[in-house]
This record gives sequence, C-alpha cells and structure tokens, in this order.
Amino acid sequence: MYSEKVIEHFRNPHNKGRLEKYSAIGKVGNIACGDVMWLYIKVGRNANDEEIIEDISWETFGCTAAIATSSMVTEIAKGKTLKEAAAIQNKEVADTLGGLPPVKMHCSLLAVDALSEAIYNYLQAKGDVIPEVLVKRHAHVEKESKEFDERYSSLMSKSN
Amino acid sequence: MYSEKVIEHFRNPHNKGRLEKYSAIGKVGNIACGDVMWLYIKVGRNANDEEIIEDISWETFGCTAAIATSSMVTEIAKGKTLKEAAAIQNKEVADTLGGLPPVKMHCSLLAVDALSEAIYNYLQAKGDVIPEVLVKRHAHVEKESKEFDERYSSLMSKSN
Amino acid sequence: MNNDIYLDNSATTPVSEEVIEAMLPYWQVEYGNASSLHSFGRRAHIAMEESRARLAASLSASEREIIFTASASEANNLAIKGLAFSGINKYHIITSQIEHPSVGKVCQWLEKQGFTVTYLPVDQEGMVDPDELAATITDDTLLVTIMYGNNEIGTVQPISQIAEICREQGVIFHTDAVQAYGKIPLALENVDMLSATAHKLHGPKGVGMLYLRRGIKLSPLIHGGGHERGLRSGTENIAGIVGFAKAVEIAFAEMEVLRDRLEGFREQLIETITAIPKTKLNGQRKGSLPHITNISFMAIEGESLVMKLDEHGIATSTGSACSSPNLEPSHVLLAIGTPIVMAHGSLRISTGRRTTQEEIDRFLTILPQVVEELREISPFKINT
Amino acid sequence: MNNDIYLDNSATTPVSEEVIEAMLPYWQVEYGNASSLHSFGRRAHIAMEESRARLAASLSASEREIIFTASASEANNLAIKGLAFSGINKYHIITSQIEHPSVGKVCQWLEKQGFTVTYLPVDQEGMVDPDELAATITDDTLLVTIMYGNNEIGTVQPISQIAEICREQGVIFHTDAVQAYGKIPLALENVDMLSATAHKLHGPKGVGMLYLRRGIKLSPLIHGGGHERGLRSGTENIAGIVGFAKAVEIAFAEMEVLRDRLEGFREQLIETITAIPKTKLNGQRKGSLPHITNISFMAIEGESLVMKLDEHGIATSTGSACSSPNLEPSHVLLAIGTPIVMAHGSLRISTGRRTTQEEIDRFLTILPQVVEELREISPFKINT
Ligand SMILES: Cc1ncc(COP(=O)(O)O)c(C=O)c1O
Ligand SMILES: Cc1ncc(COP(=O)(O)O)c(C=O)c1O
Repeated sequence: MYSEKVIEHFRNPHNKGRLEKYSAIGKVGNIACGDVMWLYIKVGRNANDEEIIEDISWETFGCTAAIATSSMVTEIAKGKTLKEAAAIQNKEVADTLGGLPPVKMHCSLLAVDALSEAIYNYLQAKGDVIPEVLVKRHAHVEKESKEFDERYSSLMSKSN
Repeated sequence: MYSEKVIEHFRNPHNKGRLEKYSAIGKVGNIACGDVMWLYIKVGRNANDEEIIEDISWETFGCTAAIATSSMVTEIAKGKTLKEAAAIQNKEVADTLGGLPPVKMHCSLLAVDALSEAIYNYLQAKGDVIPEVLVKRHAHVEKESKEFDERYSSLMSKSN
Repeated sequence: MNNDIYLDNSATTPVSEEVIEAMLPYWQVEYGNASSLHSFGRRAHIAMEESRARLAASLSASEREIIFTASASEANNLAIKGLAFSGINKYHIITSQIEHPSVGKVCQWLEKQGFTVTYLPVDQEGMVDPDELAATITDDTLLVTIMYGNNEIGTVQPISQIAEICREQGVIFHTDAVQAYGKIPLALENVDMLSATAHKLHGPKGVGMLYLRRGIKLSPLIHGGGHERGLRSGTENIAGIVGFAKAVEIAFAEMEVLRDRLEGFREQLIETITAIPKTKLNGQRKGSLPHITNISFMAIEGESLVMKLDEHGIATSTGSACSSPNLEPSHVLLAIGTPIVMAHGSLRISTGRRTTQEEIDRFLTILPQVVEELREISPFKINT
Repeated sequence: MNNDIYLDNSATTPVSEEVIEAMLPYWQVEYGNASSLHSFGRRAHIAMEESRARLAASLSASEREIIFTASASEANNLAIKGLAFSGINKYHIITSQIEHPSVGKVCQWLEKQGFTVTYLPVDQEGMVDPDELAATITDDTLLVTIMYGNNEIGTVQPISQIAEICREQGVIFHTDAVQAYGKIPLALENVDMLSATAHKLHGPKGVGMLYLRRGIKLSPLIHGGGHERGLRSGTENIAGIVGFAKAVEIAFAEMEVLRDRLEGFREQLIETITAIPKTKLNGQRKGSLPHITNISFMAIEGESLVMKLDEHGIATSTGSACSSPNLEPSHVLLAIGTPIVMAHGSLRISTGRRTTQEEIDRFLTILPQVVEELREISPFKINT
C-alpha cells in the first residue's frame, strides 16, 4: 500500500521535533481524526535579501503517511523563499514520496496546510500583507477545524 | 457414494444373461429413465413339492445400482419358494448391498418389481391364483410405466 | 495408482508441480493477511497484486478489472445476481439452454424474483444462433450470458459475434469461460464480464475469478471487510491466487502446443470410437474445445460405462445426470436433439496437460471391450 | 525472516506443517472432483466426508449439519441472508455493535432491503447484556446473531445464556465463532448456526464452514451444481477442507495446553504494557479469548505504532480503522466507550501456536522504545 519512499521517510523522518528558536508555528489537524501536525519555521534571508525558510521542523501525531508527509514537506520547503514555500502543492509532496494511497492523500494536504499556516501566522504577526493564496487556505483550515470539532463531538457522544 | 458391496456386485454380477429355458419373464423400467430390467425365472419344485425358483437371471440396461440390484435380487431369490420370493422387500436388497444412495433406492424397487412381475406372469400364464401382493405390485408397475411414457414424450418434445 | 488413466480433465485437473511450488511459500513463510499493514501483509498483498496483474494480462485487461472469488460458480453468481441487484431497472436476461447450472440455476432463481429469462435453443452441434439472439433483445434486456465453450460437449460459441451484437445494442454481455480460458485463444473485445476457475487448468480448487469491465457496477454477494474493491469480502486465499496465476501463465505459454496435441487425441478418439457400432459424436466435429470429446452409445447407460472403465483404472464421466433424482438425462444433450436413449448412454472423455499418447491408446483398447460387456447384459441387443 | 516476531494471529495464522502434509496428496495424486463417479472422485469424496465428520465431532454435531464455504465471511453472509430470504415472514434481526463487518455490513444491507435491525450496545468490557437482548425480542424477530469472541478486543460473550433465551423465545440464534472456535471450549447447546474459518487456527486461507442445525432452511447464496446439499454450489476445495479438518484436530487436541500458555503470555503483556504511562487495556481483564490483547496508548496513532514495530520485524495490528476513508476509529473501541484519542492509539497483539516466550520477551523490550520514539515526535507531550 505504501511506497518504499514513504516507508523510508517514516522510518527516518527528516526535521522532526521542535525548533529551539522558531518564528512561527502552523497547527493543523484534529486529534479526533487521528492526525495532528505542528509545523515550526524559522525565517531568515537569502543573498537577495528575500525572506526564506531558514529552518523548519514538525511534530506529528498520525499515521505513517502523516509522518512521511511531514518529513517530506519540510524537506521541500527548507531554504525556499516564503513565496515559493507558500506555492508548494500537496501533489508535489505526494509525488516526491512516490505516491500515496488514495485514502491517505489528505495527509499531503494536511502537510501543505501546516506549512501555509506557519507562513500565514508569521506574516500576520509581523503585520505584513498576506498573499491571497494563504488567506484562502487559512479560511479553509479554519472551516475544516470547525467541521472536525462537530464530528468529534458526534463521535464522542456515540462512544458513551 | 456406492458401498463396496454394490461395486463388487457391479463388477462381478451374478446370474447375468438370459436363461436358455425360462418359465417367465418380468420386464420393468423404461429406457427414458435410463433403467430397464428383464428378469427370467425357471420354476421347479422342492422336496416339499412347493414351487420354487430353480434358476433365475437378468438383463439390465442401467446404472451401477441397477446392475448391482439385479445381481442381488436374483441371488436372494434363487432357491426360494415363489411365495417367499414374492415377499422379498426392496429394503432387504438394498441392505444386503450395504445400502444404496437415496437417489438410487428406486433401483432396488425396480429389482423387486421385476421379480414380482416374473412370478405374476408365471402364475397368470398357468392360470393360478395370484396373491394379493403381486396383483397390487403389478398394478403399480403398470401405472408407473404409463407415467413414464407420458414423461418420455414430454422429454422427447423438449429435445427438438 | 500409477497405471491410472485420468480422462476427466473437464471435471477437474491435477495441480501442476510448478503451481504447487509457487503456492508453497504462502502457507508457512509468507502467510500474512493481505490487508495487514506489516511486512507479512505487504508481501502477501504484493503477491496477490502480481497474480492479479498476470490474470489481467492474459485477458488484456487492467488489474482493477479482476475480482478473485472461490470458484467459477461464485463468479457466475456474482456476475448475474450482482448485476440483477445493481439497481438498473431492466428485468430481462438472455442465456442459452446449455449453460452450466451455476448460470442456469441462477437464471431460474431470478425468474422466481420476477425476472424474465430467455433460454435460447442451440443447433445440433450446440451452437447459439447470433441472429436469433439479436432478435430476442428488448429495451428491458439487462444481460446476455452465454458460455464460451461447453463443459459437456465442447462446443465453442460465436462469442465475438454475440458480444458485438450486445455492445451495439447496449446490453451487458457475460461469458462463462471456465472450459475455454487457457485452452483456446479468446476473443474478448466486447465482453463485459467473464468467469474462470483455476482447477480446470491445473491450478488449485477453491479459486476463481470474475473479469469485470471497468465501469460496470455490481451488488456484492458477500458483504464484509470490503475486499476486492468491496465486491467480494473475505480474507484472500493468497496461496490459491498465486497458484491460479502460475497455472494461467503455464497454460498461456503452452497453449498452442497443447492444443495441437489435444486436438490430435480428439481426432483419434472420434475416429476410433465412432467406429464402434451405434455410437454418435455429440457436439462439433470441427472447432470444438480441444480437450472434450463426448460420444453416445446405444443401449448402454452412461454411469455404468464410467464405472466399468473405472474398474480398469480409467477416469471419465457421463453427460447423463444419472445421479440427479429426477433421472432426466443431460439438458445439454437434450438441447442438441439427442434421442433420450442415446442421451442416457453418453461418455465424456476429457484430456489434459498430463495426458499421454500411450494412455489414449490404452483407453482405446479397453473401451470397446467394456462397451461389449455392457451391451451383452443389456436387454437391448445391438447387432454388431 | 527468521528473526521476525508474528503477533497478528487473529488476522491470520501460519499453516502448520502437519496441515500442509495432510493437504499435499490432494493436489497431484488425489485430485479428483468429489462429484465424480470414478475412483478419483470417490476418494476425494471420502476425504471430504471424513473431514466433515471431524468438524462435526468438534461441535458435537452431525455431518449433515456442516456446510463448507470459502470463508467465514461467506458463512456469515449465508447464515444471515440465507435465513432472511428463506421465506419466513419475520423481518427483525438483533445483533451487537461490535460484530465483524461480515455480520455488521450484512445487517446494514438488510436494512436497505426493509429489515429492521437492533444493534445492541455493549458494556465497557464489550459484553452484551442478555436481559437487554431478551427485552428487544419481538414476534417479528427472525434471528439473533452475536459473535462468540471479539476479534479486536477478545471479549467473550455469554453465549450459552443468549442462546438459551433465543431458544425459549423460538428465535434462531447464530454466532460468528471465528476467533473462539478451537481456542476455548464452546457452549453450543442452543446454538442454531455457527461460522468458523480455517485460516485463524493454522489452517489454510480459503475455507470456512457454517454449522447449520438440522431442520433450519436457508436460501443459498451461490446457486449451481447443488453441492453442499444445495446450499453452496461450486467444486469443493478438497485440499483446503482436509487442511481445515487437520487444523481443527490439532487445535482441539492442544486446546487446554495452548490456552494456558497464551493466557500466560496475555498476563505478561498486560502487566508489562500497562506499566507504560497513559495506556489502557481494552476488553476483559479476565475471561477473554486467550490470544488477543488490545491496549491503547495516549498520544500515539495506532498505524504508526504498527509500522514502527514492523521496522523491528514485529507484526501486530491496530484496532483503529486508519485505512478507512472516513478516518473514524474502530467501531468496537467506540462501542466500549474508549475516548477517541485512545481509540486512535490502539494496538492489538495476538499470539498463536508458534509464539514463544522469547518472542514475547523481545517484543516487550522493543515496544516501550517504540512508544517513546513516537511520543517524542508527537505534539502532545506525555509526562513520563
Ligand atoms: C462451464 C462451467 N462453468 C462453471 C463451472 C463451475 O466451476 P467451479 O467448480 O469453479 O465453481 C464449471 C465446472 O464445474 C464449468 O465447467
Ligand atoms: C470475528 C470474525 N468474523 C469473521 C471473519 C472473517 O473471516 P474470513 O476471512 O474467513 O472471511 C473474521 C476474520 O477476518 C473475524 O475475526
């Protein structure tokens, strides 16, 4: 079901843990769904004086695919400018992992959402203009999180 | 499905063929049903001057069970008085063969019917009184034969 | 047992050595459940998917189109009932009078559920007439199911013509290819569903498959864990599936050579046996499945012929359903117009991968003696 | 692979050497079709009937009451749908919330066909309350189906009590005994139908059975040649059936000894694992199936725990249905009131005939490390 690459990243995940000094966090997922991803970024500047993701890490509660996509999205994002990073698509994450089973594609979405959220939070805290794409994604994440909460409570009542 | 005894009698059937000199024949079964039994008896007398089945044989078109029951019913009947022979039950034939599969029990019926018919024909030709049991069986055989003919014609028309 | 001659390969076949070897690892070493996440499960899953790919390739199909079952009976039931209950509002099914009971009995059962079934007649060789078939299709026709090659008499149907008619008329077409698959090249261009089983081609008993063209929706027979894309639940029989694929691989690799050999045997069987007085070949003279030869003998009942041959260590079968309680002879023989008496006296000889020339020769020496013996004890005398 | 530790015996088991040996003759030597008249067929038939007798004996049943299928999923479907369509005018079924999908999904499907289904809740250990069950029986109740032992958490139901209630009320009672059969002594006095499968007790995949009390009529799922007394058509998988019987023979001969050993392992597993902080045993503390232990770990997702253990060559499974598209955790764990977070972090360890003390010890050394590793990369920190 999982590609070799997914299993490799699951077994030896890159960039795991919490950065000692980070500029922002992106938190996505819901424990009721079995997937929670926290993504930490430290923003720096490149030779052209553009803001880049100087360092990045994650903490994830989730399945094999959630852990592998956490590893992969951070690998892809590291060193990229914020603009480039914000443009990363979940398909790229999945493809670079040699594909994901259909029922696990949502993990790659979660991973890019976490990254977007981190950048969104960074820009918002700084008071910078937030690109349209990030605003849209943020709204989507908020909406999902609300839906998850509803589902969670329905599941909880079921389990009595 | 078949007992060892059935297979033994099928392989080495007793009393097969046509008697050179016989007193009567009993003919039962129908080619449309795949079972036809002709049973030949030669009537003699024992020390008590009772009529007995001195010799007996059969010709059968039919399955393993039909052949084995032909063999067995003639074995059982040989040497018996006509009265004793007329009283042979199909269950005795089947049991002596170590049992028959349910769908093959009709072969043992056919075998005792053939014997009854032979005795019936013998007594009728001689003008003797025919025991009630033989009259009844004869009526039954006639009825079945008529039913078979009807079924046969329906099968024949089906096969066009 | 070494002296035994097995000529009942259309009932079932011995499993080939290579097939057993292919299966062996999947009992004690690679015994994982293909749904399990761990390596045992993943390796089982891979073995299953490789097998699926092999079967798919043999039908020029895609892997998604192969559904494993436990038998062709199950595949036939799944195809026909599964479509009947899939929610399409059409209630007419067309089939033939010479189908295997796992098609015929399903159709009869569906009649009780309110479906209308047309049982097409066949000609004296057992062939369905495609024009007649075309004429019976109506707006209400849900499915046409016609077997590829007949299991009793070996007749091969004009499947590509029939399938084309169905495609043109927008009717789904299923074929029970149990006896033809792996034996002759199949024309599958317009076939929507096809059933096959491993044990007829030197694979193990207990594994079958349904080819299901992409896009056709079926209602499952067996609900549960959602295996086989939800169409057939139950832990997959990996060893069996691997064995099936191996058997198919061999069958397709050897097909041409084996077919020639079996056709040679068939010619010899027909020539020699029909030289016995009052005999008749049932089925096609040319164009038949290579491994099935069915011949009727006047004044002999089939079952006792089989049993007499068995005494000589020869395994064959009879078309006559002598074991059925109603004593009616084979519906296939009746459908091709065989007189009842001859229908009762039919013998099916079916050869296989292991059959040798020597066995055929020995069989052909013994058969006439046995026929003679049985005719001698019959009340109906044949003047030979 | 020699170093691998297989602790997923409730998913499937390795086939025992003796079982393979018992099956071997039935592929290349005794390969006959059990319906064939000739000696090959007769010997196959005898082997099948001897196997049937052995299974019947294990249930103190008569041979006529054993119907072979290809899986327990099929047996469950046959029992429930077969009764539903048998023509009895009753349309209410009682089952539990913790059944295997091959019972649960069948019930859901029957709801769509107009049946009413009561899904009984269970207590925190997973037990159905017989009084509650008795109270839900109505005049319209056709069937009660409650599993014997649960496949995820090992809970054993009060079957003899439930079966007695059903008998008294004149309701047919079926039990899915897949996990209990051959593992613990069964109380079957008032049980009308029972499903089991070979591959859970070191037999081959692809063979199951339904015990069907004499006198109960079912409508078949698979129509055809009329095998298994007309209830399940398809050429019988003789090798598989023989293997099933052998596996059952061994299971019953070894039951007491094996049960003691596995209960010992279970005690050790529970003691050691629940000593890890924020863990919880799911299921019964006492009286459970001996081979299943299910424990939840806070802040860990089950699938990744299984995958991490797999890295160490340890095969286990998770109760959480992480692979299911809707991402909901196991319906069994939710039914016993497990909080969602804990339900996502469950691990099922299931032992078998081959499991050794050394394997258990090694597993118990590795598990805490793996748990630690996963908790470390989780955003939710557990203070250990
Ligand atoms: C034409 C045909 N269809 C279906 C079947 C059923 O196959 P299985 O025994 O795998 O159910 C057979 C053989 O028994 C057959 O010859
Ligand atoms: C309780 C229970 N019922 C039914 C089944 C289905 O068994 P099978 O895989 O033989 O269909 C299983 C196992 O998968 C099970 O654990």
